[in-house]
Amino acid sequence: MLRVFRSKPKYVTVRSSAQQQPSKIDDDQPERAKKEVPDNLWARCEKCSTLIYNKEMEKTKHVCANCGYHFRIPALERLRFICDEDTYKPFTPLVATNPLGFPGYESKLEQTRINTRLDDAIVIGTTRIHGYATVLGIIDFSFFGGSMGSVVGEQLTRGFEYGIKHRLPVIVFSGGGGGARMQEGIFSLMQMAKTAQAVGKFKEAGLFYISILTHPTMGGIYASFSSLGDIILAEPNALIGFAGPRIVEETTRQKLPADFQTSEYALHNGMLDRIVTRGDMKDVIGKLLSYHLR
Amino acid sequence: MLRVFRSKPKYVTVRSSAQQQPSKIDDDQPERAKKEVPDNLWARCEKCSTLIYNKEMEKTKHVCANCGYHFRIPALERLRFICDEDTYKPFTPLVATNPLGFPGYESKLEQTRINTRLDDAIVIGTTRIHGYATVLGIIDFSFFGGSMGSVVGEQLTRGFEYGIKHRLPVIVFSGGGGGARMQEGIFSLMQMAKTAQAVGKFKEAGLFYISILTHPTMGGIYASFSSLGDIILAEPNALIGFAGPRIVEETTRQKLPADFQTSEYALHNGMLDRIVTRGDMKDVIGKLLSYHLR
Amino acid sequence: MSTVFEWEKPLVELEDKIKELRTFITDQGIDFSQELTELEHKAERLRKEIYEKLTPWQQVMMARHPKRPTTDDYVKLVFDDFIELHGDRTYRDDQAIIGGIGVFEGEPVTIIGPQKGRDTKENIARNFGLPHPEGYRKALRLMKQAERFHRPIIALIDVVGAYPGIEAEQRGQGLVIAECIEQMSFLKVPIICIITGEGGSGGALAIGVGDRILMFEHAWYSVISPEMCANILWKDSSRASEAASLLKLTPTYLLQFGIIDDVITEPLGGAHRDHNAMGLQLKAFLRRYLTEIRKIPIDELVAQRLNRFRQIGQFQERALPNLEKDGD
Amino acid sequence: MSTVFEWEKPLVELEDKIKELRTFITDQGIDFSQELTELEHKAERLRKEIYEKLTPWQQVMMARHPKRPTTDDYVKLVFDDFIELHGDRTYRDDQAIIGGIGVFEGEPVTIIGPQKGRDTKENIARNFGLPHPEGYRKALRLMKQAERFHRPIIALIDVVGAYPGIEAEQRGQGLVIAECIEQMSFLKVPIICIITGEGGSGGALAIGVGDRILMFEHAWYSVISPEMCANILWKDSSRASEAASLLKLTPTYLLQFGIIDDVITEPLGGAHRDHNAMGLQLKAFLRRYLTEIRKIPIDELVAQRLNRFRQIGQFQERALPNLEKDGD
Ligand SMILES: [Zn+2]
Ligand SMILES: [Zn+2]
Repeated sequence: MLRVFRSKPKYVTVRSSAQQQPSKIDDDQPERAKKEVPDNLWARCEKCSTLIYNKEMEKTKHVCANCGYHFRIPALERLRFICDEDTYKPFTPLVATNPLGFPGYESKLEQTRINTRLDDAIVIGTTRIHGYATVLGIIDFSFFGGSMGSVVGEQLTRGFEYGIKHRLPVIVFSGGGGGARMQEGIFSLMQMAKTAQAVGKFKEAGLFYISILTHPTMGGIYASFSSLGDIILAEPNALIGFAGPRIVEETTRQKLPADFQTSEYALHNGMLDRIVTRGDMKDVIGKLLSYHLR
Repeated sequence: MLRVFRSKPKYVTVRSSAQQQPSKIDDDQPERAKKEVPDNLWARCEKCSTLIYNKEMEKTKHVCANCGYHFRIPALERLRFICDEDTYKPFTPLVATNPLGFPGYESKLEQTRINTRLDDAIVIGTTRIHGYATVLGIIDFSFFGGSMGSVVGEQLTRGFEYGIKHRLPVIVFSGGGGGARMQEGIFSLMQMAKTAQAVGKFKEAGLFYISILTHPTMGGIYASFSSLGDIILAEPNALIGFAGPRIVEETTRQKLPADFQTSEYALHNGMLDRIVTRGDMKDVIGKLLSYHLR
Repeated sequence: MSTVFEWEKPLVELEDKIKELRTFITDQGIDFSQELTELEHKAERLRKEIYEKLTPWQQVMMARHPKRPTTDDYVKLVFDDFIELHGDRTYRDDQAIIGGIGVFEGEPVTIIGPQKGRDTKENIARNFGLPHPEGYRKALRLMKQAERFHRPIIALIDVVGAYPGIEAEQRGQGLVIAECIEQMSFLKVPIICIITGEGGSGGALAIGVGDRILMFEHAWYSVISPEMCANILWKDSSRASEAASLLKLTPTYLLQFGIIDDVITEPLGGAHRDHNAMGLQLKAFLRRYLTEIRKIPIDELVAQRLNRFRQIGQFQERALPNLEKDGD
Repeated sequence: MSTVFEWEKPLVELEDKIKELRTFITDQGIDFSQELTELEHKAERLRKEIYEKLTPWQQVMMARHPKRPTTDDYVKLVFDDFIELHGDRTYRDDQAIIGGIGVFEGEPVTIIGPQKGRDTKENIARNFGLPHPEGYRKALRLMKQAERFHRPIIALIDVVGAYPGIEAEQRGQGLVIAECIEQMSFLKVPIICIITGEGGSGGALAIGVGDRILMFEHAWYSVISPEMCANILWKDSSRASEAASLLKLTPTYLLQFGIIDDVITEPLGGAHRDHNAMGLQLKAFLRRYLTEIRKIPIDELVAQRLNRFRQIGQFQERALPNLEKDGD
């Protein structure tokens, strides 16, 4: 078994806010990850403010037992919830360069790699889910806000290509705040085209792609591969959209609807197939795979 | 030259109403045609109430010179405006039967055929427009409100099939009040499928179809072949929709917007490619044919 | 709306009497078994008398019976598993149409169908089962998904019509119906359409183009609802009963006209009297026709589907062209 | 917004002086021709000095010059004929994107592009050239129409970004951009994309997938606008100028990165100084690249298009897997 499955869960945010809204994500904001407090004994629910003992959180898959709030979880943690035991095999790891010579990017990358123990904002490989072999990619918000630079774009593209080659389905969990990796500039933007095209080729091959949106799925992540699933699922109460809520508010000078850009809003507006709780997710995926892999 | 081009124009309605709206069409109302008054010297504009000398109307193609209101015109009249001279050749004429044994349908058909000098609600054949050979069909409102029974459905289907066989474009002017020929019941409904499928096969063959909506294009006419044009044009201020405005008003108990179901409304709502005046219509069609027939 | 129709009353009274008698027998221990048998025979005769000679308007009423199973009832009764999928990916999730993937005897199928509510609250959420354009767009999206994955499509149709509302018109009700009809016609998967209740106009046809078109015994299918037809003919919706007769909207006629392929018989007295029996019956018909059309190569099946509609229509060639004859 | 930028002022003053001198010569008949020649040489030098060494932020300003030609200007300048086609057939005709069929040197092409207004009234109608989802849906519809009839597509791109509004989000701005990008990638017709002014983020890329991607000399193309970048980096939009430099959003860099294929030079001082000359220049580039890609068999062209984007990205393989190494 890979060590990742034994690593301690890290809690993403411990906040005292009792807001009903999902926490606002700054556009293209990679700083958020710093707020993680890995070793707290207690977490406070962002929605209902209930204090939850961290040991309890493991059992509930980091869902508030009181109100159903889904805490953001690291990609490696999600692997445990989704993969059949001992079946996950990661792809060749890739790391970012600094194509624009963006000041401070390299050192920040280095620091983030150390802090998160991730290579970049994606964890991707092959696995089995309820026995079905599949490619599985998971965006991790703690790495530059889950933004898509060259590494995320390349890894996803390789994921779809691997799927084509081995006739496997692809499942991707998205969760990127601003979508774009600003520091990689135009290279980041082009990953939208690259991944969308990878999905297109994958579909041409007649294969099955489930896209799952988790809090938050915004910007260039939402406006490319993650909107192109044959089936699009979302966790409850995730923030899903293109423009960040702050930008929308500033641009329109309008009060945003209470449920603006939530999963529930996206479902109502016809953009999602279903909202699935974290507890049900593996079984729903298994069911969908069983329908599509005969 | 076919005699039709020498037949006197018949004016569709002479009314004193000064309403800004196009005249409301009763749902599936085939009686309207009776109101035609063929031999008036003067017509009164339905929109601006201007009195127009009928001789003048011929020059303006039955468009009010004062406000641009487009009078409803018989199909045979429209042929003159659209076809290159001496080029129109009608298809084999078909006449309706009474498949449901609907009381009074046969005698009413007989009477309508005499009154309108038409076989059914469609005039269809081959012609040239600015030199381009094409299939041309025109729905005539004066025949059972321009509704689609078996004859209209069959003739349109033959039109598209002729287009496939001879690699010709198809142009259809729609103008049916309720869409369905109630007296033919389920047979009328099925013509929607039949014509939509004819369009589908025609498109599969890579050919070009212009649908032109004239006042009124409603119900089953709008919800089948006439919504399926590669290009959809409309005359100004035509009534275009699925449910009749009276039904919508009764069902919703809401006041209808002032421009409800007009061409302008359909254009604004993204349902039309362009609004084209009767005066420009032939040239626009010619231009579109030139782009698509190389 | 009462759940007992006027014409059913003698039967219902008799049935009540039988129930009473049974209670009496149980309570008092007196032997009335002969009387009971007699009454039951009488009820049986009456039932046949009433339900086998329904007028077209009574048919329409049966199709609208408030206890009649709705689409999601059939989904539960007939399929082993079902996952509902939502949304048109454009504007809205229209709850007046449901759709998703189900398992029919071990094989995945795509199921779509208008969904009426069972109470006021649900009826409001589902707009009384009257779809907006986005409902049809959802159905079309799911049907194309089915095609992509070679799943047969089952359309369960029970709809008075597409919703005649301002927003529905604004968002292209007519256009979307046309697109549904056209695109459904060419889908390279087997399609079975079943009119389970009401089959009203373009709103039904939009999801009604299939390889086999079946109809429940007490369903109706028509170019226009009887009420609207009466409204047009006599400016009087209350004469719907007469209009229903004129429209020939019952399965018997439609079978005769070649519009439908088969009639799915209902439990005596209507589907609402025995949901489970109705489910089993539907299952049997689905099995039979799905097995049948699955055997046909898909290109041939689509060609047959198109040819079927191509043939519908009654007309005659006119001997002499009017134009030459009558021109002045 | 003034039509003279700060850094242009010395030049504009000099040009004004020359104009004055000319008037003086004409009016007074005195010979100042030597002085005039000298001033004109000076102006020439100054012009080169200014416009050939624009900072990235000045580039952005140039791209936003209020007198800069807009999409419909190029349509008029470059194409012999044009018929605008409207609507997404779903929800709205978005006037922030125009599209239609034009004739380029005798051949029909489909043209699409965001359209800014030239005055406040037009800007309101066109939402300042910021498209809603229906604008992208219209563009996609017209591009698919082009494919059906084997017409090349010319995308003229000048857009700060997709509109960040409530309704735009509601109607799936992100989803529609993704669909545009994906579907444009596979269209079996030649596509030329030209960034004529601003190329902002996904709103530009949505119609920016082509076989040749060209860029005007004073245009910019970036993953994020400099203002928004500055806002994120320093919480200070006014430092956009610094952000513009960091983003490397000018054609020179983008050519170097292999993102674009060529730079279309502008009249000295910018396209707004001579619309006609700019039109001729655009026409020449279009002719050249359209001729070039028309020769390539369409399947190969699409394969090349996909391969082009497949190659974009810079990364390294990491030698040792982190997980095994660092696990606790
Ligand atoms: Zn909670
Ligand atoms: Zn007038």
